Amino acid sequence: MPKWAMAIDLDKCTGCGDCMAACKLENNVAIVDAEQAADDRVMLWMDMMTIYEGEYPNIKLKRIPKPCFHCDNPPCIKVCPVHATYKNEEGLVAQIYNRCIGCRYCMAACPYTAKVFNWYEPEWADEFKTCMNPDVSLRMKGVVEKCSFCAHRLQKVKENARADDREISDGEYSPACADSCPAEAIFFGDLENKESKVFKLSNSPRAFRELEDLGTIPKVFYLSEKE
Amino acid sequence: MNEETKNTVDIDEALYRPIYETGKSFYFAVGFLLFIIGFTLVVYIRQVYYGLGVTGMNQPVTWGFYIVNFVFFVGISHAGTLISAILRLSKAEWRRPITRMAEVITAIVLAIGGLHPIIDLGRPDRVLNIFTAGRLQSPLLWDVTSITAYFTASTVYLYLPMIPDIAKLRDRGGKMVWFYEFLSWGWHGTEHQKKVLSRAINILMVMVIPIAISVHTVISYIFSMTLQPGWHSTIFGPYFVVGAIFSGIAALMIVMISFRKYFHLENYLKLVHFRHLGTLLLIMSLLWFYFTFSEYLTGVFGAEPHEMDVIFYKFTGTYAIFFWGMVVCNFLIPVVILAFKKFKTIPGILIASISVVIGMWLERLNIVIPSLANPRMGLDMGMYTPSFTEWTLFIGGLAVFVLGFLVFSKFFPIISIWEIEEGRKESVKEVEKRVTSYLPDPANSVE
Amino acid sequence: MEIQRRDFLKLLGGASGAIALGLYGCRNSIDVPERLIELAKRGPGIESWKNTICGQCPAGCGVSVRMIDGIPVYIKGNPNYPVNRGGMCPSGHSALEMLFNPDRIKNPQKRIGVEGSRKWEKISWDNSLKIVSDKMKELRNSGLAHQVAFLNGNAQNGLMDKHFAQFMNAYGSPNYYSFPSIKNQTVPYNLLQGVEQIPAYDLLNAKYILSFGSNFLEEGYSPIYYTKIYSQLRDQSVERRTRLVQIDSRMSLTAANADRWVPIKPGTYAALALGVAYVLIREELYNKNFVQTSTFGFNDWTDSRGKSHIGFMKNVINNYYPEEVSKITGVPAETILQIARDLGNNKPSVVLGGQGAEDNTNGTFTQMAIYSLNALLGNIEKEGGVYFVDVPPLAELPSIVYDEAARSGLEKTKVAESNDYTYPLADFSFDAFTKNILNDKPYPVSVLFIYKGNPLFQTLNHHEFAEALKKIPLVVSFDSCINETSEYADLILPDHTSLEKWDAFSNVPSVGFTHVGIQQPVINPLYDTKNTADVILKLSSMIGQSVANALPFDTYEKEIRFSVEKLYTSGEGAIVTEGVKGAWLEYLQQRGWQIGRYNSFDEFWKLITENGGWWNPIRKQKKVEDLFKTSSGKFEFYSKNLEEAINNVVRKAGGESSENMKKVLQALNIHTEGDAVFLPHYEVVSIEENMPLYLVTYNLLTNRDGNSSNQPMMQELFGYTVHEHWNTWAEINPVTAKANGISDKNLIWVESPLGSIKVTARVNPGIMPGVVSVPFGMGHTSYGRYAKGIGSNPVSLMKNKYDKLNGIPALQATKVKISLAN
Amino acid sequence: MKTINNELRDKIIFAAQLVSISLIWLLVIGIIFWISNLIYLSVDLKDSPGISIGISLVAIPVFITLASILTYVFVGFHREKKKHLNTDSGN
Repeated sequence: MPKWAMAIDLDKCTGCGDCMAACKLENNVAIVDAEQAADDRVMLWMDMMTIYEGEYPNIKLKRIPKPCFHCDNPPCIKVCPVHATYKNEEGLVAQIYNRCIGCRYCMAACPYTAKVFNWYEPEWADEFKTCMNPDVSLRMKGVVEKCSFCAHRLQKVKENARADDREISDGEYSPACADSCPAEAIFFGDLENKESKVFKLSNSPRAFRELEDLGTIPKVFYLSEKE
Repeated sequence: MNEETKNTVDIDEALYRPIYETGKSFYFAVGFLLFIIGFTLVVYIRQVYYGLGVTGMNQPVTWGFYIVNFVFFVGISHAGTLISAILRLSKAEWRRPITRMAEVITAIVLAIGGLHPIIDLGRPDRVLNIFTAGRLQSPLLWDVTSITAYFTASTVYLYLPMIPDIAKLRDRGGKMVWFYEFLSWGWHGTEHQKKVLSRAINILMVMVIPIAISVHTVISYIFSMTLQPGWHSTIFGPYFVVGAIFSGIAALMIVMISFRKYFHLENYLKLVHFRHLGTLLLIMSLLWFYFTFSEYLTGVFGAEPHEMDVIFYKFTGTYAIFFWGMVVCNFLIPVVILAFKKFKTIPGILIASISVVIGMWLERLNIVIPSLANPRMGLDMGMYTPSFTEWTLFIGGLAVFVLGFLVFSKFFPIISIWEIEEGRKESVKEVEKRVTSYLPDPANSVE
Repeated sequence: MEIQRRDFLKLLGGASGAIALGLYGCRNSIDVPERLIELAKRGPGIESWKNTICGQCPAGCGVSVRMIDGIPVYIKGNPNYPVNRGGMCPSGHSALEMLFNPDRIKNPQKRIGVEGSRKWEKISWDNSLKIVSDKMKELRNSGLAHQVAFLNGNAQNGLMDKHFAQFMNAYGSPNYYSFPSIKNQTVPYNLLQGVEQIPAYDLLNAKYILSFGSNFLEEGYSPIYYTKIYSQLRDQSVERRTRLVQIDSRMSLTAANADRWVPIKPGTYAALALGVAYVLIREELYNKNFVQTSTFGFNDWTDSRGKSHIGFMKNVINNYYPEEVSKITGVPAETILQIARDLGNNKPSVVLGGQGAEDNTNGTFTQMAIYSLNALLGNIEKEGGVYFVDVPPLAELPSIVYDEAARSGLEKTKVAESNDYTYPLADFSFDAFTKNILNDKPYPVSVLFIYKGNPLFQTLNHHEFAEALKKIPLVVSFDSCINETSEYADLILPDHTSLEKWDAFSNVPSVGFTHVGIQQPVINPLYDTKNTADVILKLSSMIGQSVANALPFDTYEKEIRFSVEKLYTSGEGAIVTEGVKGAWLEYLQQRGWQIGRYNSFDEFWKLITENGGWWNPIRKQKKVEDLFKTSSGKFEFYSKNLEEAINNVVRKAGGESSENMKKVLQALNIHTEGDAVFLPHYEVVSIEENMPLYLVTYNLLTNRDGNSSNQPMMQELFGYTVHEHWNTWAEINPVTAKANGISDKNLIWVESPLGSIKVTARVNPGIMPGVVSVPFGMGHTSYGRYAKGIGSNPVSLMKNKYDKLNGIPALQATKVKISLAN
Repeated sequence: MKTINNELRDKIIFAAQLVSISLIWLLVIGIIFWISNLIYLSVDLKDSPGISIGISLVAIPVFITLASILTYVFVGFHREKKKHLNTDSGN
């Protein structure tokens, strides 16, 4: 079974925010209005963390794109009361929107604050409804959602591979953020495939994972030169 | 025998009076409470219709008033059954006028508290999913199970000791005899029945204590089972239990003082009862402080950065006023009042109790919000301000509590009549015998 | 939908391609449920991709649009297009929100209320064009053709610009302007090197990059092109990779990614650059060979009249001692020394100048000072240095046969020409343009076309421009949404959005190779809108034969084909295709091969529209005279061009005299005297108001030029860096914040003499103390439901100040104070 | 007439009491069903069934005990009542 993982090269990432926009567009993530935004209810599957280090004027500013980490030992699925979030056999942590009762326990339990909640029924202008991505289902009010590693793309890639009777090649399945990154800082692939770029990067001395000591075993690796 | 019954009836008439005499103010109060509850219902329906957006919860602070109140109400509910069971078990004779009220608090408040997680759901229409697709591995379902068990147990524990009183009401005739007859289960006060009842109560007493302790431990597990700083702590179980008993005693005293005042029960609820309970409250306050201290000591000593973030946030951040308010309300005020006999009057105890209830509510707030407001990972701090909806539902919850008590007092005696009677008749002798049994035998002392 | 489709696939044996085949064939053998049959009949949602050019900003990235059943649903970078190589910026993704914007103008509109009243009436294309052409004919017949002005607010290099210019020329008006004018920004390079082009920087081969306020990853001409390069630079390990040092008042996106950020007081970049030059000269780290052979004015010199002049070296040595520079700039002398030594010792090293340096009253001199560092290092046309790309071999539009009306109109002076001594070097000065319209000088403007752009939001002192618009009898706006400016228009002739129209773009400034991108419709127009180019074609035929002859095309698409055909015949470059690397192309061409072999132009056209464009990474070998187009044929530290221009103005002011000179210099905001005026030097920015903080504004990738404000996704992501969504914020240093009693996320007033705005304070160390930065883009008073009333516009606080030489607005020359709002 | 009514009334009340007791048992059985369903689910999905079994080991006996106590009291009261009535009639 493949084990999908992502590697984000922070040395290359400029923090341009393209991944965030690509993600919102690809996954039909709801856009909240100004009032909701002021209440901190913006829904970002791909978030951007900003960390300042050092004393003025020798400041280092780090911008870190933060998707769901699809942990191998996810704290979120352990607390879900209704099997609405689970880890599938390929290691993707998935949400079942139609089953979620909206208790938000998984959000409280996620150490990475990767999940977002539909506080209201998501709304779009009629015109915008025309250009929704038909591959991704829309969410309803009162359910939790999060980055899916664009699992709908995997579905398509699998179908194509099966039709051609071959294995999925490295780089064939890639989520919108990795696909669109102008700095080519986001890599995606199969950790089980020893030839894949992601496998190599994950073993690089530059690689680290967020909050590793929690034992969540995230499948998103960050690469950064330790200075 | 008949004459004797009549005689006792006269003695304890004050306890029957609330059931048979209903003043205008009662209807007024009930009407007012019903209005509040109705309004709350409308507000809740609005929340269901529009979604949880009408609350003040937001991105990092995904839990707010509902969970705070859930923990708070369930905490209050510990007053009852647990205290009454402990007092019964320890054969504290002064328990007799207290136990009933304590048990009622449990049953009512637990029902209110148990509803809060449902109020908190984003999709209450799917709540049945926990039956079809539930995960018993989730601490939330442990809660569902343990609260159901506790609610069942405490209702039974309220009901069984009430049977003799219900039978008395049945025998008095008057209103709704059929109702009392149905509930009295054919109690005639025979020796066998007494034996059965007391055996059942004894089993229940022993059973209810671990259930009660487990319930609040399980509630604390909701938090401590996650990896979040400020939550992930093994001390949370006992800490929550202590807090629960603490707030429970305070709530019990508030209820007792109100009933004492409005139903003129000064004769039954004497200062001595309050003093005993007050001492208990004092002990719990010290215990609570000890637990709080150890909880933060381990955090500060370990100085794990994220843990420290949360602790500093509690001490100095946006919610610092609530943290220090909690310390004042839970520790300073009650200790000062209860440690000095001079202040340990009924008004003094009332002030201490109210302060403790407020303080414990603040404590729940301090547990739930700051951990959520401080996400790790370099994100912004969260900010939570409860909305009108949440305040309304909180007040609605309190209104249900008061209404529940008022209605209960209209149907059942709020002080256990038969236990008072029993106390009057037998306990002096029994206590004398018991105390004698503790004392060294004269023959032995000689040897 | 997804699941059902998958189920169906399962039934058919799992092959995607089998849907259509299996639909009828399998019916008999497998019992397929009726519902699925219906679903399959309706079509599986056929996916297709189309390449075009992004129109969200002038950066001109190639994009691929994903369409399901012909409806665009996703947009990403075109991996073949060499500018962005598959990359994209956030605002590019929201092009779909522009296309499907609910606030788009759906048909031509005629204003019925007063200006700005937002009352409109639907009007047909025929009628509206008749109104315009009648008016234009009438003006032309009465010899007033010059009273028609055209503002092209889309600062994009391409055919559209030429198309409009051709139309205006043939019609007979000299008043065609594009703004913000790229030509204004090329002034420093023109003065020093005689080149009217923005240079490209060979960052890939440089070892050390020193950027003076050039936020090339965020605000540059093509941020994604440079992001790609940056990413390539970072492939190396820390020890070996190119170092990037960013000098800026605030920690811009580029500064955040730089190896070092050097905070500097706004408006003092020139001093720092010359301080660096001081060290380079003193420590002899400059390229002596280049300076000796290819530059003029480095040493002291004597002119033909025997007058001696001081040179660049002396000027620098005398005036820019690092300790002195440190006092001016706030950069420690130690840092200056360090930067200069690194710059001199890590060759090839390159110096960039940009927005921060340019947008001030002393911008021209600052850019000159910065660019002269490249000359000191001998970087011109060198690997790892600075170079200018070739113009693509596109066909010129047919030459115009001017009739009498056109000739007389074109002889008139331009409206935008300043009638005092200011803006002698400006291609277009918005300041002068506005003032002249208001004063009817040299003549009134009767018709104004505005294509895209939103001067009433973007420019300084826009209240005055609103007055000017009220004065003009017929204002015609070509835009897709009603914005602040089009509210003052009399007619709105709605334009397609970028995903619905044809266009051709070439050579995005600062991109390092020649390229042409073809923009093509990916979807049929949603509403009754027209490509403005086509409207102009229609107008030209309605106005008269002589105008129509200048643009002999039925449609704009045909014009593009005409223009592009020359690319085919020239045999240069290649159509962008998968896997073609510049190096390979170069290798082939050196051996006389041509990568692109196309049998016919039709084939060429088919390929160029399919793939998105054409490029030529090989630069022609340049002769020295092509390199330095100055009078001396060298790089001029002492700019004779500038001397000439200023002397011209002095002559206009009444003859050459020191008094007139003084007067002119004063009008031009130049406080220096003597030869130093014509040398790169530091000019003090005079700020009258007595306020404590500099106000600095900048553009974000999520909203370049404020035009993405009507796209909800961009409004939401606006301040993703600080998690401010749908909101304008001000960044302040903790020191500044403490002094003003402000803490993070407080609401504050930012107040200038012109007004105040209420914004959220964000306290972080990524900005210099004494500076407050507010991003530009929000605070619209119009522009649709998503833009109106959201956030605040920092430009509204800024004083009407410009660089008086080239007319670039001085966006950093306002001081403000801040205070806690309730 | 009145005695018949009284008898009938007693019977109805007794039936109601029986119903209430059986409702409690119904609740308990329901809970047991529910919990075993969840255990089945967790085993089926290989989703740490140990925890759910552990929880159920505590929960189920508690409910059964509670219901048993109630039944014990009910039965105890009524057996006594019958005796009581019998001795009454004997008198």
